[in-house]
Amino acid sequence: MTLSEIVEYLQASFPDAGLNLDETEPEPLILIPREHLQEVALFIRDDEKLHFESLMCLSGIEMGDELHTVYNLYSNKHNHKVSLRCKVSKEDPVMPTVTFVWRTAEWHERESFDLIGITYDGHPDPRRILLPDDWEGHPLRKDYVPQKKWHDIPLMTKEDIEKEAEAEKGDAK
Amino acid sequence: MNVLTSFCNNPANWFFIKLAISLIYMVGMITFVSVFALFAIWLERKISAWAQDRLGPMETGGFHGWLQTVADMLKLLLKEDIIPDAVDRPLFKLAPYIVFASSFAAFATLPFAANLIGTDLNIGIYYIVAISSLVVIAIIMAGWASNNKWSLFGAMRSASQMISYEVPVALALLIPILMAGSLSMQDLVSVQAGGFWNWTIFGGGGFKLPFTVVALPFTVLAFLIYFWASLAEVNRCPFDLPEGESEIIGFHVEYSAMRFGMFFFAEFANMFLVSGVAVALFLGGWYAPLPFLEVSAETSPVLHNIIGAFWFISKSVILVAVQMWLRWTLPRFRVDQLMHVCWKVFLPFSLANILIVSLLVVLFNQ
Amino acid sequence: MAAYFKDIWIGVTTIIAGMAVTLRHMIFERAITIQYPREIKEMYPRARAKLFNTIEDCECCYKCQRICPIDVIFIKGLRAGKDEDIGLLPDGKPKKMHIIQFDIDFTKCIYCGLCVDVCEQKSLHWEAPQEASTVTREELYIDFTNISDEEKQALIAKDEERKKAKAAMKKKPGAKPGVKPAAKPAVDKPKKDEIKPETD
Amino acid sequence: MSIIEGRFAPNVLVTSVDKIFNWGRSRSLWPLTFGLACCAIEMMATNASRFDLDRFGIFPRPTPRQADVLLVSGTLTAKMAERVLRLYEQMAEPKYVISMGSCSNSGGPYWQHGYHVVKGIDLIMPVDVYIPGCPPRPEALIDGYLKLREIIMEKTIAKEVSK
Repeated sequence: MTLSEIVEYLQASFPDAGLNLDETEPEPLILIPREHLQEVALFIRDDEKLHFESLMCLSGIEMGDELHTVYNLYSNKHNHKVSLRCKVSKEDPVMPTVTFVWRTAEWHERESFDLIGITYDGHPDPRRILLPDDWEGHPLRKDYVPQKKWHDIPLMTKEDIEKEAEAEKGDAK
Repeated sequence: MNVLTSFCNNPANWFFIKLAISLIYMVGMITFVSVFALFAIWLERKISAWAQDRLGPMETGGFHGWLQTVADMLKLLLKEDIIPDAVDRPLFKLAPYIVFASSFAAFATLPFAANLIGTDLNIGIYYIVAISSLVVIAIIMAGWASNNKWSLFGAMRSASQMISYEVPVALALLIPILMAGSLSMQDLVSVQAGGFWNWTIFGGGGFKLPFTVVALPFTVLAFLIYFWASLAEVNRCPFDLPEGESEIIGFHVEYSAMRFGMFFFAEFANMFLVSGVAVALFLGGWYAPLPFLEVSAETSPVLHNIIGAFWFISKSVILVAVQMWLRWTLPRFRVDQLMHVCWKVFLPFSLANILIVSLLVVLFNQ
Repeated sequence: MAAYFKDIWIGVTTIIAGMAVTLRHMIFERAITIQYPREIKEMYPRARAKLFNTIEDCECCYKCQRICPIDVIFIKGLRAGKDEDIGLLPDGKPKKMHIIQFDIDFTKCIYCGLCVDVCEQKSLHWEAPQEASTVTREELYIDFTNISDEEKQALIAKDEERKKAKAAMKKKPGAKPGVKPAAKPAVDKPKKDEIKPETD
Repeated sequence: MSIIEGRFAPNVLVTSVDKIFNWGRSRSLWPLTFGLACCAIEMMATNASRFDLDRFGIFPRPTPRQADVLLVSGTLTAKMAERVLRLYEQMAEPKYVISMGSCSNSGGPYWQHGYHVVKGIDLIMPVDVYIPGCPPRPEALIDGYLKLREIIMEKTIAKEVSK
């Protein structure tokens, strides 16, 4: 199936979900409201015509005030691809999990949570995956302020540390 | 001079004389073992290098880095001796000494030459097999006292391996014992006098020609089983699971400095020991391969002993070199494969071997 | 049972084959080791070993600084006067800049070679050998300029003077540009007072 | 520290003993096998046949207790820094640290924006030798070891003289 056929088929299957094709991106993708993400995901995997059994990649993206999650899907059976995108606002960065649909999403969602800060509702093991558990902030956010120290291990350059020490001296004087 | 003679002639003083002689022998043996270990470590590094198209130690000392192990030992002596807080201190400290002592104690009945033997016990070979098993206790001690799960695992693997391989070792050693009819080391050696065709490995061992031809495959098999199983007993590759340096940590992870050096030394002393036993029981001991290459005791007793020791040590060093050659050829066995080889291959073969050889001994022994 | 004996047979034969291989390597094959400090292997011409800048050829075009992906090249150049003759570049053009700073921080450099590719005068180039281990980190911060601190300060002072003159000229468009000989003695006097905050 | 260190005032005997000790220590530098990133590949290449560190008596040990040199080869992230520090503390004196490659020298390509990288291992532990390169060639690593040998040869077991 081509992409337009897939979109038409999905829109026919979920008339009220408000699925539409976003062709402004370099890779055309289907926008899905987060309320319908889980049912669409289940359908898209189990349906005989679509059969997207492989989640190739799951990426979290920060776009201005919004946080996106992109699901790149592939069907080994029909040899076709599709990308889904789900948007949430930064104030409420909660997204439904698709772990029970594609098992491989578990670690990807953890990574997305770790680095971008999207919380996946219903995730079986919602911890950080790359960074230590007590790390502050989500480093791939644009407003991220790097930590100066973590467990007494300095994370600044030598020059910055010296500058800071001098500044402190100056303050003390 | 007269005082010395009269002192020696008095039977009451014989105890002290024996004590003095054995002390001298002991010191000499310790020196020999240490020097041999230094040499063997160097040889091991060289053989490993040659097998991998490298050069090995080259820079320390002049010719081919011959001072390398001396530098290593000097450094190990000078290193900080770390004893972690959580260890069982007495056991932790004792273990390396027991390892070294038990492998060293077995040297007491190793016949270097006709008269160069600590004591010719009438159960000499039994003593060696028994005392070298003490290493297992020390290794478990080291693993347990370290209070480290990896070293405990290493010690457990090691203990199971060593205890299992005691069985084929002992069974393989029974073949020369059967043929010589004695447990004394010197008896076991002396039946192999007069050229390499009389060695136990070639079916000699006190027997004459028809027996030699018939028994040849079985004695060779016994030697191979002993050699392989003894590799496992001294934790050499391909059975060096207890060490398993980087992948499966061995029992001496927590040991630093000279305590670790003791384990190192003991390993090489053990290598010489098993090779020495193999030489004494299978390869003619201190007899030369050809009769004219040795000096008879009548012409010069001192020279007789020196030439004998030369043959014994050179044969043993060749066997040690073969062990190293094997080590740098083969990969390590997995634990289950190790046990499979021991219980399902070596054990039935050595049992069958004993049966056949004892039948042959009964048939050919008038 | 047949499989059992076959396994043993395979074991024995493969051990012998393996030992033959190691024996061959031990005895017949020569060691391939290069005994490094004694014999040194020649580096390939394109080897990315060690950056070096022949400062005489440097144009001070800042291209390397701009292309450096991790910003470890620090350059500072001052424009020379129009009538000043400070030598020629390799391509025959006259030099236009005094270079008072050309530092590369080799603790950070990732030896990607982009700076060498963009250098038009081929002044920044690779040099063998790579060995440059040091005891302190500061030793790896390498200054390629060949002039002393005093000369640098003199150049900076001169530049300041010229800028001032230029600014003055802009204010008073009628004034003559030929202030230069008169300005020179004036440079030396305020040198120390003026320049120190600049170098800090 | 071993027993004899820091007990005697510097004199002729001590300096000659120094020579022997330093000779032993510098000829037998056992590094801890500890690869962190791409530099580890080069470290392995140096240990292999072509460059053969065994010529200098250098062969890797798997446990910090038996190692003399901590060869930090690669990017040291904050999460790993704790472990490296612990390994460093577990090593027996005398111990030396070689920092191999740009990443461990100063954070390398991550020195500006690497939120998770320690910008130079000298911020968390004393370093004896820095080897520049990304990664350094095996020759450069051997050169680093030789530099370390020179440093060790200048050390002394004598007491520090108070100035």
